Amino acid sequence: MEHHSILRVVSKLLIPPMLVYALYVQFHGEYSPGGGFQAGVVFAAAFVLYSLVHGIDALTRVAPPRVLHALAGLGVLIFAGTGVVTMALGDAYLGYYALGEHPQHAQEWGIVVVEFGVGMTVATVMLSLFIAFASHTRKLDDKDW
Amino acid sequence: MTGSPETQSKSMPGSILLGIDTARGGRIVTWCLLLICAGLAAAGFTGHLHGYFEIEELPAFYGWFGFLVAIGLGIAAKIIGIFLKRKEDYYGAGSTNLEEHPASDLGMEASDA
Amino acid sequence: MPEYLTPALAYVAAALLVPFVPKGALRGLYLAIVPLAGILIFWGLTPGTYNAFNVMGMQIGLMRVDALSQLFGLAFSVAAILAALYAWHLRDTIQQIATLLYAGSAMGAVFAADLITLFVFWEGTAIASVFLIWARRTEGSFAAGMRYLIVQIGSGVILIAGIVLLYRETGSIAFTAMELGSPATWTILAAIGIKCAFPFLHNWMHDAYPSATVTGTVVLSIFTTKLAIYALLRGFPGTELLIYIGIAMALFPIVFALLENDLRRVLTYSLNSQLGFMVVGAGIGTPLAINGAAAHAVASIFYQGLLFMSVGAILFRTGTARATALGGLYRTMPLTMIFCLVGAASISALPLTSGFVSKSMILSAGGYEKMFPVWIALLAASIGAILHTGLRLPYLAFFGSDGGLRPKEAPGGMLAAMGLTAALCIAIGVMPAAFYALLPNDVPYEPYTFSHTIVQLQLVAFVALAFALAVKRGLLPKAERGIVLDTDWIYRRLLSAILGSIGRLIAGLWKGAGRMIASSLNWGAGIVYHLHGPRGPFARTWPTGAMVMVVAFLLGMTLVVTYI
Amino acid sequence: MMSLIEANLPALQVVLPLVAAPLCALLGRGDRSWAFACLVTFVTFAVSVALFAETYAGTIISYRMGGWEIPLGIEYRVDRLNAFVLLIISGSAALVLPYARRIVAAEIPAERQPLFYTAFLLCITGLLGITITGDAFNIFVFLEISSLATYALVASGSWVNKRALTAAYNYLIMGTVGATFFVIGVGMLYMITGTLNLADLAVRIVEHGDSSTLRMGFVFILIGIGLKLAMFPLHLWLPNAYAYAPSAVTAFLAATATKAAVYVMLRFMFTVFGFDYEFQADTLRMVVLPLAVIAMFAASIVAIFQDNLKRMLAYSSIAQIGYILLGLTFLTETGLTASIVHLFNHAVTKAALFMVAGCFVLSAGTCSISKLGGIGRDMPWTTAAFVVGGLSLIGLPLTVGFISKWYLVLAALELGWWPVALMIMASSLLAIIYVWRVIEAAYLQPAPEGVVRKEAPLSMLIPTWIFIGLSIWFGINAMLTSTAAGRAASALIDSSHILWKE
Repeated sequence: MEHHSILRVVSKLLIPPMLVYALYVQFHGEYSPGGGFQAGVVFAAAFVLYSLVHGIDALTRVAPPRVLHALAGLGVLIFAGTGVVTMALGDAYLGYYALGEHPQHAQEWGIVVVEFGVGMTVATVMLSLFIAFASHTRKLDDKDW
Repeated sequence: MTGSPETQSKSMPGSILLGIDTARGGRIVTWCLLLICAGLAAAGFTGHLHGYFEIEELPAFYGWFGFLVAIGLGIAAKIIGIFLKRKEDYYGAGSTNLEEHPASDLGMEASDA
Repeated sequence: MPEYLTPALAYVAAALLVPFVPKGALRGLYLAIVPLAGILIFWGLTPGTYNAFNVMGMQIGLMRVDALSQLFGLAFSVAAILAALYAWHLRDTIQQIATLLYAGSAMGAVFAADLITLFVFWEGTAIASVFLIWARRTEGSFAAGMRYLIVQIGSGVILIAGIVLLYRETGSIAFTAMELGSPATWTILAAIGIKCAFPFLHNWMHDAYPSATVTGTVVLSIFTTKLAIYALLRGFPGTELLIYIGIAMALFPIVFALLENDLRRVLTYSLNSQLGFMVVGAGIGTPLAINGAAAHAVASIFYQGLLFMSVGAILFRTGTARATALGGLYRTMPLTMIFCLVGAASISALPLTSGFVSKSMILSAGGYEKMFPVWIALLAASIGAILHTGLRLPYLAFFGSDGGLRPKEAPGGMLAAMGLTAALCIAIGVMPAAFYALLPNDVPYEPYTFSHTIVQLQLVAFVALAFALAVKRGLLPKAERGIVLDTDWIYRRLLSAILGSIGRLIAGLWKGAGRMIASSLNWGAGIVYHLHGPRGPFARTWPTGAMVMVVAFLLGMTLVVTYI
Repeated sequence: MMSLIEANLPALQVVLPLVAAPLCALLGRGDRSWAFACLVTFVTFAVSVALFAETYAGTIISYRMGGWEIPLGIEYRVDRLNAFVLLIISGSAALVLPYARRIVAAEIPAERQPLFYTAFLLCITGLLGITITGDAFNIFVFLEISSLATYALVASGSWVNKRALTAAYNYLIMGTVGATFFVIGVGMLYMITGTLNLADLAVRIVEHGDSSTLRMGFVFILIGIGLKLAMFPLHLWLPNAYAYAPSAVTAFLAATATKAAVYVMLRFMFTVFGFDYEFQADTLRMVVLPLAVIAMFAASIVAIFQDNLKRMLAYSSIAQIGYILLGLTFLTETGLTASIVHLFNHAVTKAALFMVAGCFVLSAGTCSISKLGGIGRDMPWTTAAFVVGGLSLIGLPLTVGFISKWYLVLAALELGWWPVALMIMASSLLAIIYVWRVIEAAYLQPAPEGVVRKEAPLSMLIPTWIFIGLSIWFGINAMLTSTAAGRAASALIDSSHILWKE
């Protein structure tokens, strides 16, 4: 890996902005184009880039598949759980008005939480898929480059 | 059969009738029947027999009609039998005509006598 | 009486419990008590329909109680008790369950107020009874049972087809008297005709009954055919056609009964002939004739059962029912002989026996209506019955040429059953008034007039004389090992020969491509197999692309259809 | 609390298994996730029962997701018809899951079992969602949820037989084509009407009148759903998917998957399209009717020649779907009643039969008919269950199969289509043959040498016999099912605008 310094440097430069951009897309979802789906994909793309440069083993060290699976489940739970919470608070399923006094704030809160769950699931599922496919290929040695 | 039928069969439960299946027994039965028939035919004339049809008015109609039809049926069956009788294995193996009754369903025991 | 409790259900429930009753005396007692419980359910009920409810817009009635159904119900129940006694020695749970289910189905059918219920129990009798044949557990009995089952189920299928047609026609499924004329009623009559062993539809009986177990044959002889008679009396009283069918039915089996060597087969033919009398009675349809048919059915349940029991006892002890192997059994089985003779006397309609008081009603009914041909034919059939069952059967079994067999007397249970049945035959003959009181129609009838008694005695005595002479002169067919062809030839030989040759044809075609003899059947079968067989296009696993092509094609076709 | 639950029953119906699915994956151990999944399906079933009871009298429950106004937001709408279907789906799930533990333990590696149960719950979620939602696009979403879960479930059969993978792949392609066609059709309807709410669609389609877009949409939805419900000849994915899926999955899918698709078909045909235009009825009668009749015969004959019991039953399912579609094409109340009652009847019968096949697989290690010789003696209860189920498949009286056929024949005769009635009866004869082949092998053929086969465990026998019991109980006392089906049918007919309706 030592002799791919250009790739390493470029990826180190790229990955943090990607993550930040993903978070931007994620948390602006409720009033501008964006949201959990897009953010999740961008977020996962950062990890994919990391894996492309440093190899699949490095990625699974950072994001072990077990953790990814758990997070994917957790994301769904956050999404579906929000609906359950609103039901418990006396509104319909995903009826956000129950979440706060002010209707607008309540809506915002609801969307943010739900989008967060969606983003989490999308990102982790993307990564899981990537790992599932990528780990089937033969390991590349440095000399093969 | 072994031994003298008379001595062997004395102890059998049905020995009262012993000998009925000999030729002599058969003759006795036939003669008895003839007597009974004659008696019944005669009894038929002691009173008026009410019937539904004129034919019944004929003397001893039931007697001779029965006799003739019985003989006729026997002969008819004999003739038809020529055409209809077949060997037991006609329908091939695996037919109940051919097989013996399974022993598990039976309680075959010989008489003690 | 609790709702939903019918004799049929009692039998079925009892049958389910049979495995839990310890084998032996306790189970024997249990099997004999069940029919008694059945009687308690329906006896004493005022006439009417019970347990009626509405299902899918149709009026179902599980319990129709009137004189006719009570009479048959009672006769079936008593016969079931006697059969249970007869089978006291039996340790075969399957047969015991089958017997209860069979009897229960027959009871259910007798009390059915609607055709759907009738159908259900109709099929029930078929399915339950076949196990009595299969219980013999031989290859032959399996095949015979299969043929029996096909015919019986077929009868049920025809029945339900008739019911559906009738429902379409009249909107009712009530089981009442019907008029022949529509396809529906013809179909229903055909279904009953099969069970009733109408000529040309009869052969299942002679094929199957003698193939059952010792006790199975006795049980079989009680229910199925009498149930069909009941259905005729209920559904088609006074249908003229039945008179002609009945006459043919009473006459033609005589020849077979005289020819047969297997005594159980002799009895099935004699049963068939007796059924003919009842069918004639149903066909005449006057109150007296209906009474006569019902009475004769009940009487015949017992005397025919008694005869089957005695032959069964012989089979049980000697291992064969072939006349050629038997003879001279009076020595060691005198009680069986006496009971058999009581049965023989009954079927010969000797005064003081049940046959006399029942058969004469049908003859009288024919006489009152001045139907001379009917009357003379039935008289001839009576003579045949005296000849083949009244005389020839006991002669071959117990007298005649000594077969050298010295079996032990029948076991206690069989003797008890035969004794009671014989007593019943005589009791009915001695006390006709009490018996007549049970009959459906209230018609005064006196069997013991001077003329009746004397002419019947004459008849029997002269036939006996004729028999004695015929035996001596060889005027009767000799009993010899072999079989007698009957209509089962059509499906056992002709049909299988045809199918066999078709099979050979197919095989030939399959092998020699050069042979161009193509039967259309083979062609069709080949196509079907080609298309649907494991490698055919219908069953193959298709490539994904081809699947999608099918979808696209169907989409296109549907679009075309839509825009037309 | 109770009132909260009661008010949110429609949402809970779907949300319960949905929330449970990821939890199931997080539990991590086979036994634990099985127990949890069982519990969830029981509660889901209870919810279905409550919904069924609430709608039985005729009330229609309308639930607004997220509180949005009806044509805009997603509506969950429960009436007699889908309450009945919900009951079938959740009931089957609640019976199949207890059955599943032993057979899944035998067929799936331990570490994969939590994921298996997760997929199972997701599949249930999808099927329930399809049935309960009143929104056309939402149907598509749930269709995809259930389908994706099903592909995974079918593929998990690959631990036993690698062919499960190709079967799942084929299913995936075909399922996707079907879903795509469906969504294209929905898109076309949206083009005309601008709404996705089913009830709203029904009204607006009438307002906008006949157009070629409408016809296109109709055909795409018909074919799309036809793929999903395995309408002949779009059934090609089904035999292998059913044959190679894990046994518990097959039992569940056979009872529910095609049934939910049939429900969508009924809903679209009657409620949405409503036969306002002649082309709709004509298409149904010229395309679906002949295909249904062919299915009844062709699939049955194929079943006769099959050696693999599961494949045989799968083909029999295709034939049975033929009956259901046939009832639909009659466009009468009796015909619809026959279809709907057969949804239930076939579900219980086929679930039981596939469960029997699963028992055979567990004990004998095979469900190839030629290798099941003499199994009737080794596994008497299991085989007896097959016999009774088989009788129901044939349509013998006192079984549910008879009730369906009775209504179907009645419906055909009502229209005077007696040839169709005859064909229904004739195809039942074919069922006798393929059922008999199994019975013959099980009872009349000798057992293979040296094979030890134990009776299936109680945990599998009891659910199987419950299904068998249901198929007998509702065969004798058909009041509940036929009344429910009849009411659903009359509601459907009322919601449609059939041209010639008097």
